[in-house]
Amino acid sequence: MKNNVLIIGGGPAGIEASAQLQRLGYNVILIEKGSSLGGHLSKWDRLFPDGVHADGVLSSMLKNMSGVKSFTDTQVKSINRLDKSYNVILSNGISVLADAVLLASGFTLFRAEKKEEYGYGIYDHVITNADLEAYFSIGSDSRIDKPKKIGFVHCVGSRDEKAGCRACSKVCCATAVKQACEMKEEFPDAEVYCFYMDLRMFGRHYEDLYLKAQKEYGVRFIRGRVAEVSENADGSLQVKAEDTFSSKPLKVTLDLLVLMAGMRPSDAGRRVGDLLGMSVEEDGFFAVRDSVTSNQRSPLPGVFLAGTATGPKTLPETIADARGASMEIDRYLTDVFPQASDYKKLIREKW
Amino acid sequence: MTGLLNILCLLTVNPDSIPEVIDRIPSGYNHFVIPFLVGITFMLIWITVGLIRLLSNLTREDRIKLLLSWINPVIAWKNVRDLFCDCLFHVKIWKRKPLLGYMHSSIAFGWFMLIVLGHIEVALFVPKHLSFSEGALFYPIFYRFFVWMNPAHVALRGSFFFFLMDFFLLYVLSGIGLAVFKRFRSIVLGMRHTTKPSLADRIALYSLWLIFPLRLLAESFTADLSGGSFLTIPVNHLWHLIFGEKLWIMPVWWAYSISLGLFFVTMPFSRYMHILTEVLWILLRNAGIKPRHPRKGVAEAEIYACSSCGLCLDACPMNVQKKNLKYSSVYFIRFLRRKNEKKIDQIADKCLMCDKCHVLCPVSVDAPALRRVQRTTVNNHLPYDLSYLKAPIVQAGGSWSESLPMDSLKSGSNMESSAPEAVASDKVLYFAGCMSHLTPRIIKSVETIFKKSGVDYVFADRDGGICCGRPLMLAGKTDAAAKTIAANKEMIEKSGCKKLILSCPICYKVFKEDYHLEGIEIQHYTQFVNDLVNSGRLKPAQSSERLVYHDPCELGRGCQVYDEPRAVLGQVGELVSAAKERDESICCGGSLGSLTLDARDRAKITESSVSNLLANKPQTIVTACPLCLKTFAEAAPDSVHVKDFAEIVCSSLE
Amino acid sequence: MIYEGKQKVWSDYQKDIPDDHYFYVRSCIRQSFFPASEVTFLDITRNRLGKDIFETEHHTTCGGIAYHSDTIPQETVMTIIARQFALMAKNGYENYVCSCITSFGLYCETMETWREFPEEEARIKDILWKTCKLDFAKPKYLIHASDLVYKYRNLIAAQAKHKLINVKTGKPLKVVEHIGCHYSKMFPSKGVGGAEYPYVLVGMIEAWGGEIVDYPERRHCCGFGFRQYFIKGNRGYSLSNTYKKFESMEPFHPDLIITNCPGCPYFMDRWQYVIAESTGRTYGEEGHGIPVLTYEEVAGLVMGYDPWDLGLQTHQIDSEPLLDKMGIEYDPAQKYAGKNGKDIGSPICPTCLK
Amino acid sequence: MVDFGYGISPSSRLDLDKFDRKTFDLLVAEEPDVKKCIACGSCTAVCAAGKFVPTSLRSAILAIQNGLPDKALELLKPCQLCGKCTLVCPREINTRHLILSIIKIYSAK
Repeated sequence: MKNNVLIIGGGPAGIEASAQLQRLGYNVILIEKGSSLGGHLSKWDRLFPDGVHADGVLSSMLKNMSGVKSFTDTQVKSINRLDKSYNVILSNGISVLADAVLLASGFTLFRAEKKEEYGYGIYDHVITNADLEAYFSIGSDSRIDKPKKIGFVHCVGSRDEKAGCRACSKVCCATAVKQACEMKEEFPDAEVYCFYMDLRMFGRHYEDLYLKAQKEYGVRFIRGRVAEVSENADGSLQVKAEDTFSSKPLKVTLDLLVLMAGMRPSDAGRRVGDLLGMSVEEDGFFAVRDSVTSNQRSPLPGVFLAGTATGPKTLPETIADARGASMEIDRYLTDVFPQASDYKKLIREKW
Repeated sequence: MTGLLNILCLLTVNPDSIPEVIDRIPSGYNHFVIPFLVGITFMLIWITVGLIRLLSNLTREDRIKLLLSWINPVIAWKNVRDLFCDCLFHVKIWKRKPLLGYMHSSIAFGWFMLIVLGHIEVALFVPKHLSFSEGALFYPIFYRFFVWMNPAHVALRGSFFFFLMDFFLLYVLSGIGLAVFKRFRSIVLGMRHTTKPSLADRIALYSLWLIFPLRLLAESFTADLSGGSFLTIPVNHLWHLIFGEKLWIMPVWWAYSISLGLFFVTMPFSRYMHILTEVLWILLRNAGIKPRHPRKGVAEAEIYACSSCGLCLDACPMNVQKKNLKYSSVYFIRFLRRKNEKKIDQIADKCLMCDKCHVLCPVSVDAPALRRVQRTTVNNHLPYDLSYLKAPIVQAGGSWSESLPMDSLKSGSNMESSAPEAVASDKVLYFAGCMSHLTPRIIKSVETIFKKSGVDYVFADRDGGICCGRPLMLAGKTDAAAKTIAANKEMIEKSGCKKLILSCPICYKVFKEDYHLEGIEIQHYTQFVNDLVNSGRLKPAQSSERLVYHDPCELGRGCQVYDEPRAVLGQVGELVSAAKERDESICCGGSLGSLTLDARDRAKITESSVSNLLANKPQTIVTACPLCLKTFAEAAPDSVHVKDFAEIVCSSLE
Repeated sequence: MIYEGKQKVWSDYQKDIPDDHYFYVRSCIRQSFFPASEVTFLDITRNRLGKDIFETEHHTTCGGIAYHSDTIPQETVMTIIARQFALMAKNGYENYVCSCITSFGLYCETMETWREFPEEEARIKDILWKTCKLDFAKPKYLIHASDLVYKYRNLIAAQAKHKLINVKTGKPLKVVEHIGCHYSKMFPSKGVGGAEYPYVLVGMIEAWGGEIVDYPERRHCCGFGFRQYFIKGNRGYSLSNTYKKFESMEPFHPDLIITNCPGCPYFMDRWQYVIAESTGRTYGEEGHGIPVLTYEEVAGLVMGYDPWDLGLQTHQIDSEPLLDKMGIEYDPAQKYAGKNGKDIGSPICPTCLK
Repeated sequence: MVDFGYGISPSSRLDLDKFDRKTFDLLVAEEPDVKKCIACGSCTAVCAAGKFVPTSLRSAILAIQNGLPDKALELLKPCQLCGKCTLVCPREINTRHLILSIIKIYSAK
């Protein structure tokens, strides 16, 4: 018989892992609390560093997982460990006997309104990176009204102990620079400012993106965290930061402020984690067996982790992580359920 | 002239027999000369006006300089030599590209001879027409038309001239032939790129091409009347075969005259102005007069002396990329002529100032100098504030004298005296310069050499000094440069050293040319090391390492230092030659000369410079300039080492 | 400005304020700056709202000014405060209401210190006994007087004779609120509405018909800053702070500024005069200043107290334009008439500020 | 006007609204490299003039972007154009021409 693998979370990690595991010959069940698969990727317009369209990426990923049993609008009701496997009851009434569980619960974006001084949800022209992506795909947003001066605030809810997150969210810098360029394309004669603490352009081609932003789009990078935002009589924003290079406080009037909300652990994930009794680290993301050699294994037998459930990751990293998790699961199941191994061998030869 | 005549008289069989030449048209005039007359008169007026304007633009001392140069035998002789070598024989082109040289000299010298001989003939046979009233202006040109030759009485003298005239006509025609051919396949004559001629150039060019074939036509048509030789007579017979007894002489002579006229009218607006301006430029150049304005005065002579032959196109290191052709000197000068300020600025700022176009120019037009003057007009007045250089300099004696012994102690030399005036005169002063501080291996090696050869030295700018001023000059900020020069000068004089050693050619050039350090010998370290080796104070061990030496622009073309470094390197390793060397060497691309050339273009130049050096598979590229060193070090393939002169000498001492 | 957004923040920062039985301590400087404010407050709570509010002549300064001017150590301050609390307990109260923001901040600071370092609390307890023979006690509720007025804003509105509405135009008055820095900037959770969008004064303004104005420098300190003012050499700094605020609020043309701190109204009122006289800049309508009132004074006006009984004549900026807008009758002749019509003297008329 | 013995002290705050885009675009047209600076400070570190006076291309570029062109000029006037900064600039900025262009454009007005 085929082994059942339950994948919790229908984002890129879950999708990729389900595709891989299905190829390996497992009976994969994918559940997603939302009404559609794709997670944050489905809400994004284009991806850094070279601006490929997110929907294209997602649809090709979905194509790879065709045939996988996936349930949307579904959550885990209860989950308890039997001798080798987990008995999971889903909110849609179905119960699954899972030989392995992959937790790909992803992240939630930091709630920008928590940084009160930025006035998200209070000032008319303050939006988040996600709002801007939505604007790019839908093409309209009442808060974006032919801005002449646009500001991007990096590290909103990242590297900020006041906001309860000491860690770097890894993707915001590149996203901000990407979005800055896109805004310049949309509004060529707008001034665009990026307020950063450190520009972490670590990945391949990221530095090129940075150079392009400066050279071709004339984006102005200011090293200093925005500390105070207020609204002028005309509804424009007065933004205060320090230009740490000239160690002087600065003030600038902006028509649009984009907050680069960081990655926080997903609440839904935490809920399932609690059901399983899984431990989280100080940063709120799930603990792994070993941060170097087995990043995809949870301390619990048969429970695996993939993607941003174990901390901020870029999309390629997430996909690679999901593949890694698939291999781990395969190894685990081969060891734990030897009798099924020849069947799987057959499937593999066939494929 | 008369002397020449006497000699020619000796050639005659019988001086007082019936004249062999009879004035066929006694009036010595025919309407067909009008086009020529118009052309020549216009041209003569034009150049006279131009000449007056040009001379009036010279400063008084420059004019005096010019006059003095003519009575100075050395310069006078140089003038004569240059006029023949550069204007008529184009020796410089001959040396590099014989075929091209032949082409230019055949037209220049050939035509010159035709004119001279024409006049001699008139002087011999119909002297009265040498007077202006008798058409001196045109008669000698159309001599063959106006005379009738008595076939029965052709003496040796006559046929001698017939022969010469035909000979030189053929000579010119051969050149024209080449010129026409060059238009289509310039590479055969050794030119990769040629200039794009302007409209005036084209008209002048085509009329020039026509002049001599038409002359052949005209003279051959009249050859049975006015005589001819091995070229014209046979052609004349040919015409008779074709057209029978009666030949229509007039149309061809008209055509000949028109082509001449047309040429002279367009000449002032075309590149062919150089034929006459060269002479003036050579006189000014040899008088040592430097341009003070990018267009006026000397510059004007220089601009019009440019034949836009396009030799600078291939010379320019920028032209490894076709897109940069437009920045070449020939176009710079063309835009100077057209007063296109925007373009002038653009081109002036691009140049690397490697000086190659200047050195290779057939008439040594110093375009880089003009570019610098142009930059000066734009940048010199820009605000600057080097007042801070005063401050340290006022008690420079103090501050430097403090630093000097300290430095020299640091330098490990066995020097005990401290005050600068007490510095023994046998001490040498080492000035590393800004760039050397970014290539510590140079400084380290130079110091090692000093120590190993027991040279007692003082390190002037161990912890950074003042810039030599050359970079400011290259940017056209001459006033600012004067400030840094003054500051350094004071420092050097206060040091009390009698010998100054420099490890940067950029510094070397400016120290040599603009510092005027009385009683202080200035040497580039390549020269100094060469002396050390010759005097046996330094004994390098020969290795089998294959070395190629790169001539830094400022050191080679800039200061003519070619042999010293090679002499030393010859004893250090096996010196192989580059594809192009010395005058022809290719700038490394890192030059401070260019203001606007961007990193990508520079990289391309470096690439070509490196491949030029690697022609004979050396193991190591050796250069003697921190800038070249840094540029090559970053660009050369890993298979070859890039070392500094001092560095390689050092390694030979272990 | 998205109002709902602000409401969300306000709802996050609520504090429970007891209904009755308060122990009241006065402010050192308010009594001399705005003598009528505290009286009015007591009158309103006692007689108009019928609450039990007790004050004792034995209470002293909290020591805040000395403390913030670095002239006395923290333990002294803590002991003084312990004594105040002890007095409260001795008189059978547990709801501590103070009139001064400096004090309020200091009380919060002290309570927090005791919470973080129990050994400190023990030490102070001991010192208190040794020095004053009083039993140590801590208030159940620590409230600022403005919290109380905020709590009763609607009751006050119910008894209102006037509203913060321009009777000529019928439009609500544009009101700027300014809370003392020490009200909630040190401990956002201790103030109504927190530090970013404090609601304590906004609540009153809304309840009484005014319209709140959010101007860019609203968070900025009034400039008092103790040391900065006390030393003449630093006064320019204090002045510049106020200047910055007024430059920033001027485009919004506010009719009135409400404050809940001793220093703020004083400096925002007097510095307007100094700015006008030294630079010629004024911020109100035709050369007038912008009236700066304490929340008690505003409450008093709303409830129909006589402006001169509220001590508005002690303000540098004349309040007549505001009174006219609100449609409050007043007798100009009585402005500088004190008790029994005795002339209290009037200030020399400034050259620039009307 | 009354003299109180103290007055309003000028603000030390940078006001980016004072940034002059028009002139900056002229500069960009002259030398686009000005946009490439990543404020690493190499130029300042090697500067030959820096030994004698405070001068910094990095700060000058910053000053211009912060709407203080005069400060930029003051920072660049001591330049000797020696070109060391060009050699060390990691973004391959044509520093000498940039310096000349800044002075040319901002001293003109």
